[in-house]
Amino acid sequence: MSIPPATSTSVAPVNRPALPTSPDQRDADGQVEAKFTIQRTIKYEGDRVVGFGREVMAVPGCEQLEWCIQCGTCSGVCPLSIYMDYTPRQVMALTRADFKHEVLRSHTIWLCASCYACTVECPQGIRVTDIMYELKQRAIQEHVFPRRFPIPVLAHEFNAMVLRNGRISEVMLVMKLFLKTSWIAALANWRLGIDLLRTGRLSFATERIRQRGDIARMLAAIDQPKGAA
Amino acid sequence: MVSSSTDVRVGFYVCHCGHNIGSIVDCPAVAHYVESLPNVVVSRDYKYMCSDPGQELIQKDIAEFRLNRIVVASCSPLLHERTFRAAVSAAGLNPYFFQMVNIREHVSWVHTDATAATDKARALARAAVLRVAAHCALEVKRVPVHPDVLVVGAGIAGIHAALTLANAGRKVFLVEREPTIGGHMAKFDKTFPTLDCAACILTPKMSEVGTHPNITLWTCGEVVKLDGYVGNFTATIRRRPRYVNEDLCTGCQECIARCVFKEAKFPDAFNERLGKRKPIYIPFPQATPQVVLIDPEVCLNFKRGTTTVSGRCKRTCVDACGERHAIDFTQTETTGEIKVGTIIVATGFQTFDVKRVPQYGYGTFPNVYTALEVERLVNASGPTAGEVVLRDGHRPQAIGIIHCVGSRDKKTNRWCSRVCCMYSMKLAHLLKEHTGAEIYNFYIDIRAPGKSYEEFYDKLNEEGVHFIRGRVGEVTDWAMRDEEEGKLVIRVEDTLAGFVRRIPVDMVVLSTGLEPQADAQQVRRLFNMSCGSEGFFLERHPKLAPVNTFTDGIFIAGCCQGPRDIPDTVAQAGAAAAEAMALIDRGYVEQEPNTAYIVPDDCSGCKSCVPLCPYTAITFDEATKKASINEALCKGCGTCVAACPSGSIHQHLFEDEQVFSEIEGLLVHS
Amino acid sequence: MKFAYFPGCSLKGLGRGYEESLLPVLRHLGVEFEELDDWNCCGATAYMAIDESKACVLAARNLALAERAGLREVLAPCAACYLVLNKTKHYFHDYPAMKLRIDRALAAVKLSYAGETPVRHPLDVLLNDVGLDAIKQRVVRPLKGLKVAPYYGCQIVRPYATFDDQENPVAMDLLLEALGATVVRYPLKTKCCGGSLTGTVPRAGTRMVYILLNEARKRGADCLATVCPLCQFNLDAYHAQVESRYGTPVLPTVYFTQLMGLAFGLPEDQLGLRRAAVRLTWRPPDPAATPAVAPAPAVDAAPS
Amino acid sequence: MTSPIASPPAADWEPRIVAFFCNWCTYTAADLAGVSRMKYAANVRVIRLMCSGRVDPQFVFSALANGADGVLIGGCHIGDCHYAEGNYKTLRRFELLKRLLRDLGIEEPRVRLEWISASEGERVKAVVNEMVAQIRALGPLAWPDRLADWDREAAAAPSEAPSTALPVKSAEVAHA
Repeated sequence: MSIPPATSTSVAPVNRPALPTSPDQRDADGQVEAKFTIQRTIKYEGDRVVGFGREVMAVPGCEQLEWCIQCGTCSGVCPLSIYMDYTPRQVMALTRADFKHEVLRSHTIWLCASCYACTVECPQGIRVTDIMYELKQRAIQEHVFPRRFPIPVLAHEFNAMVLRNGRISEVMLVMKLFLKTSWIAALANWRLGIDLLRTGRLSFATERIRQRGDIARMLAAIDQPKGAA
Repeated sequence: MVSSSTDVRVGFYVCHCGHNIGSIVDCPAVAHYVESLPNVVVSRDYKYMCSDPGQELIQKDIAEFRLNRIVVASCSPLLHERTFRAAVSAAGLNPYFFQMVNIREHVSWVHTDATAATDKARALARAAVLRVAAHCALEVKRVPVHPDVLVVGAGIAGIHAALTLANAGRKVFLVEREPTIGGHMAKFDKTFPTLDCAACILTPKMSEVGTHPNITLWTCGEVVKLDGYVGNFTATIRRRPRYVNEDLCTGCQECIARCVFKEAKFPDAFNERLGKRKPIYIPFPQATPQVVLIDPEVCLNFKRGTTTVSGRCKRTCVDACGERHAIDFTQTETTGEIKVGTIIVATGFQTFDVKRVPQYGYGTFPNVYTALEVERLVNASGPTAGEVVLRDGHRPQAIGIIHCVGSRDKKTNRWCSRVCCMYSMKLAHLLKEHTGAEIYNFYIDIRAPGKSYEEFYDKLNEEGVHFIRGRVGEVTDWAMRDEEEGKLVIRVEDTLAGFVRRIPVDMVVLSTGLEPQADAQQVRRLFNMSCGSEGFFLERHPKLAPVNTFTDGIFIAGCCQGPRDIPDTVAQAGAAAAEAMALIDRGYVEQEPNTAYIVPDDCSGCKSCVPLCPYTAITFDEATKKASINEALCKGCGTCVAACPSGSIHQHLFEDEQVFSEIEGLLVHS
Repeated sequence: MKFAYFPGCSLKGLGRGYEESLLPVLRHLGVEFEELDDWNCCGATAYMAIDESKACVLAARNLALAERAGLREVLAPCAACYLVLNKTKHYFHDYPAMKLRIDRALAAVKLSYAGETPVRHPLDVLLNDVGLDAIKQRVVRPLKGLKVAPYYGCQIVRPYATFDDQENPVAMDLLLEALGATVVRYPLKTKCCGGSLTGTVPRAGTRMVYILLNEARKRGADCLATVCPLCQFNLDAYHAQVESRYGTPVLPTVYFTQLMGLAFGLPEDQLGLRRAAVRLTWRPPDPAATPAVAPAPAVDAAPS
Repeated sequence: MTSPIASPPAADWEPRIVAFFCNWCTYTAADLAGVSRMKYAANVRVIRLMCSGRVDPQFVFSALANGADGVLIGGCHIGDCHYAEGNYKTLRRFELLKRLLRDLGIEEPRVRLEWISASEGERVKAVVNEMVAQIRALGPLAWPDRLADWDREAAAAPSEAPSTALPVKSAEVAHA
């Protein structure tokens, strides 16, 4: 049995012009019309953000990037590389070569599911997953992700919930996610909700720890010198 | 030995070594500083001290200023000490009135702060200037060189070295662990890039070895012990029994035909276990020596651990041999000693164990092969007579060849194995020729830097072989599409196209890398050599002494030193033979006069030194109650010197006084 | 020795069936444990995406609590918790700057972490501490005839697991065989389930779920066994989406602990089997009874 | 031969380490570090000996007494000695030496024995850098000054045997 080929995700590309339109777009006479948009792909030195690669490589866990030999093992083992605009290998090359804008706007970093296959298989010992985390963090800090793009929103909601309660109530988390990104998606998942209700897994109770203040105190203390918190 | 501290006249020379030293160390400042030290008569800096003008500068100064001590601050003494000693000697001074300071390898190349580096250079120079005052005149000892040579390992490297020496009239002992010589090359079908038949070019050399009057060939043999030193080694060689007398066997192989096993049923190591053989066998038709052997693990005669005829074994081989009486079940392991002057170690490599990369499915999927297996599969004398038939009986329509398996991978072997790109392309060509299949090469980089290698790559492209730049993620058998059902699927990023591909094939070839032999560490210890971090034997200098080791008189050739192809191996084997011959033809070796000696008056007779010496050079005279050292046996390690409680043992070149001066010189504040 | 049981948020939420089956199985085998008092969210992957040191600090609080309680080893059944707790421990040792931050944050709430406590997965403990022999002895209803695809997912084998092979883990295979089940060769055993992508990029996520389910079905499995609450959730709860997009590979996905409970003959209503959208209805034959003539259908698909 | 040895002012103090490297392994490894252009601290100064077995404990004391802040001895790995077993003797001797140094109040990181083979240039770099950092943290040893103190005390109290006075005093200094 065969399955439909992988196609691009529902997430619209950011700041990347649309790909050439499909050959199905023909005019009434059946003539193929040259109706594609063109884009400049050459890169100038001015397009680099010099020092970006070094900055990333200075982060714990990302140091080995300088050894990358561009063999493509990371992409070869990545279960999600089929959806990515840049393959993981290309992300490594772009990062090392200081193409910050390209990397941070790439879908790739958001499609990484943290399965660590690349990290384990890389012949140069590069911790690709950890580099992806670092790039996600930078994209969030610099607000260069699509509006209503669910993953940064999920991360943000997750963050807020842990800060408040110390624990995650998964159902609440998912609800918030859908409300903030697309309520249509929430409707599309109605069957999921029913299943969860039916199997007693849909709980709206909030999980909390007793020492709730601890979390905020700890997080506040991370970057402050002793006693200042 | 008179240490003449009176009227010491030191000449000091600091070398810029072009920019190598001069760019970090302020050489004129060092020279200027040394000028102020006691006993220094001349202090100069010069661009290249090791050059002829540099050496002449020293010689001129010796004559002009009546210098009697020379210090040169330049590179490592391991590199140029000999050069400068010769220059000093040519000027009429004893060569041991010389001291060298290493300010390149130990200073300018490893430090970045010019001030700190110059300070350190000053301290090192000062130490040498103080030390050299305590130097003594010494005589060089000459030891004769035994003219025979031991060659260990009889692959193409050992064979070529042995033949080169034998043809020059030297007696060679050639020791090989396997029952036949030929090594890995004997298993290959063709050789790149010329596509010469490996057997056609190797077997004439093999039979020449077998019949050469100057070569004593010992197969099934291993060196188990080595004593002595350059010019005078004693090697102990152990030989496993073959259960066939080599002198009596004519290689007619009638015994094999008559064995009670009618069918060959035991995995054949020479054919990478793809074929079968009988308990009595000859590894391959051109094996040298042309002598059969018996595998005691499977021969019925040896079952139940006895040499009496077991129920089923009829000893038909003995009957077949008849009058010749070559078969001898009573053979046992033998050991023997030989004396040689020089040794060439050519113990080769092993191929990477593909079980260490389970993601490529070897052992799980029958149609995944190693490259060496494919060499046998395409070989006309191989298990399938050159027909490429897969383990499942099919003929492949599509074949994937994965490069760099166990190479360029920090988790297994991090080095490039150098030959895999080329042999993968050779196998691609041969498989294409044999099967007409679609062939995909998956590579990280194509490395084709030899003569006519790039042209071979072009030829493969012309033949329509696919080259996909990408290291394969995995080989699986789960199908995403109908065309993948029942196939092996290779998942890889086509890095030049920039996307991931899934390519279904019938056969996967793993181009395994080369790695040190499993017992390389034992062999290294046996011959007192060093290994590099990868485990290959370490050459004395990568460029200037590539076949020498740190032990004089022991040379290395072939893949035991690092992965290389056949042309390079043969060239290196020739070089090793020439190095051995140079020693033999000179007839003697000079020994560094760094031996230990005892001042009898100071010896208290405590005997604590006697058991310390690994060379039994120290003896105790019960009559005089004094110990004495046989300088011929002493190797100059100095362990006894440090241990002598009464301080009666001294060491030439490393006298206490010299070392103390050096310590002091290092630490005095300037 | 008592384990500090760290359930993690999932086992109190969507992965309830895991906890419901895990705890009786551990008790049945005499593994002593107590739930870590006042544990908090491990930090998890989503947090890593915002700030690594914050994630590590969250995880470190749990490790510090375990040390304070005098419990020598942490038991983390959720693969994501297992990974984050282990990662924190590695970072604590490998990066002095990270250690400094963790120390500082913990000091603010009067805790400290020495960096010793091992973090272990129940699969590791069951196989290496309890042992297959002890498990075999407890089997009263061998899972004879049940064909299981062992699905390990990513995060218990990568990148920090030390108890099994990263390429081809076999711990669960051995365990299932000890229970009497037939283990099918499942080449996707360590492939990713899609993680949170099922929710965030549904098309990508459900395709991955589909591939996993479909391959298991093609290989004749009656069910998949998992060790992770997120894997189970994805493979189970997204069935409807998979079905509507690709067709119907209806196949139940159970926790390995649920299969252990069945084999041990533990009361069925205590094993959380009813928590699944696609339920495993297969039951081990009673060894005392005569073999059933017509086996019941293995699957009860969710009504839609 | 006496020389004017005095500790320099603490502000520009730099640790000074005397190293005794065997010719066959560690000296060669240091050469390899050079050929490979590895960078390490300039505080170490190497004396080449044929074998680590030649290192007389007196060499170590002489170095410390002349103002070294640390001593590094480098030899072939156990089992790999060019002279078969010289490094075993080194190891045995080093154990005794360590005890003596402890009694004298000399901190353990100051005198170190390392097995570094000819191929381990990286290890030379790592060991030197680590040792320099450790000794920098410990501060100057200033043995020449201490020895001078002891000499003065011994002169003031001639009845007290210097051999017993030495360790006691050194322990005090170490804790000061």
